Amino acid sequence: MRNLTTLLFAAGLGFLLLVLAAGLPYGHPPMLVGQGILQQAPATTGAANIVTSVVLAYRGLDTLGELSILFAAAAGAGLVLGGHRRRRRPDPDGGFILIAGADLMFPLLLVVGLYVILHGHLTPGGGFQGGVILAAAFFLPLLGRPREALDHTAISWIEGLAGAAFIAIGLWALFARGDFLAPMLGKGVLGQLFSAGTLPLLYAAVGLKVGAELSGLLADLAATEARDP
Amino acid sequence: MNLAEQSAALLMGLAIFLGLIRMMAGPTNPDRLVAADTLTVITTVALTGFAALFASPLYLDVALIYGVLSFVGMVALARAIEGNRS
Amino acid sequence: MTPPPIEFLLYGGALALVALGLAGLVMARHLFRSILALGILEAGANLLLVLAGYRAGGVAPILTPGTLGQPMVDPVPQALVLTAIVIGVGVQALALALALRVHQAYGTLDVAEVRGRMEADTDAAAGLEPETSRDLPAVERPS
Amino acid sequence: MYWMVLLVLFVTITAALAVLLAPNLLAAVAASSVVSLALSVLFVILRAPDVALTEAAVGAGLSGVILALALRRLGLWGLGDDNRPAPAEGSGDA
Repeated sequence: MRNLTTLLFAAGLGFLLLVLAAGLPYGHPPMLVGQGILQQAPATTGAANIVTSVVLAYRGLDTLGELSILFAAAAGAGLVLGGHRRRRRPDPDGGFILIAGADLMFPLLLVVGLYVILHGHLTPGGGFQGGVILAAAFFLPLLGRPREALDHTAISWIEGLAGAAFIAIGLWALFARGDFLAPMLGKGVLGQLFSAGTLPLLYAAVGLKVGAELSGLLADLAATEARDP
Repeated sequence: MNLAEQSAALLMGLAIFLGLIRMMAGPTNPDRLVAADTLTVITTVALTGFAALFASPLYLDVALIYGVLSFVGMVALARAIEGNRS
Repeated sequence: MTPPPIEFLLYGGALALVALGLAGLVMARHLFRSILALGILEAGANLLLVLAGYRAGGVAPILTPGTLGQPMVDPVPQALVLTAIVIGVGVQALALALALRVHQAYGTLDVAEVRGRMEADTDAAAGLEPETSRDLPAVERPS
Repeated sequence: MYWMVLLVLFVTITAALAVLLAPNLLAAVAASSVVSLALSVLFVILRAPDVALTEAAVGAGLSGVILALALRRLGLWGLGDDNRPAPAEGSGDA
């Protein structure tokens, strides 16, 4: 009975939303803010990827808030899982193929992650995606050899320093220009690696922070005690 | 779209259907995992095809990241299915 | 019969994802499955936001030599969704950590069972008699 | 383009149904990674390569890894043969 009511409710909600969506314009968004940003973003920030300039320049404070939310989530998960880090019986090692494959993939994943971070202002990608790839890169060898553990002190240092670097760049812009996280250091030539001023530095800080947080989270999840069914 | 692109889309659609059938019906969990892995490979190829269709190299990055990371995800799922057997 | 226009398909798909995720979130009896349903709901919302910024015939909002001067899709919803996806995985990890702790404490993840044991625990902590069942007729309840 | 969008949406909805109705949780996790895969293709069709890249990295890599680790820690990793009864806890249907 309860299931039937829920299904009816969900179907009704879907129908209602569909009726609302039928009034939305498709293919011709009333993009006033977007149009303005598209016109002046390359001249203002010097980044070829306009999404990057929205994320880091027009909405940089928002990104700082997102970083703190992610930090709170990772810290909360680590706190919840914390007391059970010691395991009585660790998982067995993976087979030869998994260990050799993980060792082969590790440098490739590292290079791909750094490429995505450093080219965040030119091609799709950036700090968040590159951080995820870095976390996956550091987790893959751990999947083959579960007995080894990541160095939690180093991870916390990297995370703290990267967060401090993000805020320091923002404060520098605040004192030099009067706006928090305003673009600095000149714009350079559109489409080259060393362009867009401080945006690549900010994305590098974001990438290191996200990567450190997520790999610490993955290591915490992997190190909690396995439970037999 | 010319004939080559249309036939490529048709073949990929067929492959996706076959993988989907195996994923829904597969009698055991390893079957479902292998079907999901097949779907990720087909998707990587499809993303490359979209890059060719839109005539823009930007979409190749998506295919690269997808191909690399789906491997990691599937290896983790395979480790989870392995259980405590050593 | 003419096929429906493409915007109907896209909006309908996104809203179907939202409705499916909501239904699964409410109906799931297992906590793990409600976390998965939350992911589907989130995916539908993200698709809806990106759809709102699509412009017919536009190119991706990245300047390359081939696309200068062409109309582009709206970059603002895309930046928003980029943020939402990353936060979503953080929320998912936190929810899974909480579910792991619940499993360590109660040994099960069945929603009804966990709720019953939690109520019994709070009753015991407050020094109340354990309530046998609310579904019994009033005569058989211990008063 | 129309038929491609139809196909990808079909895959998305089918995989979402599979997440909610799959007989055991590991199949549900595999289906949820298929949902994010189809969603990534949809973002590419909607000309949002940044979002597609994020969805690919998060949905295919990180989310799958986190869910697989949690499944492992919960002890729900039964092989789930449909002929044998699955572990009682992993078979909670939606």
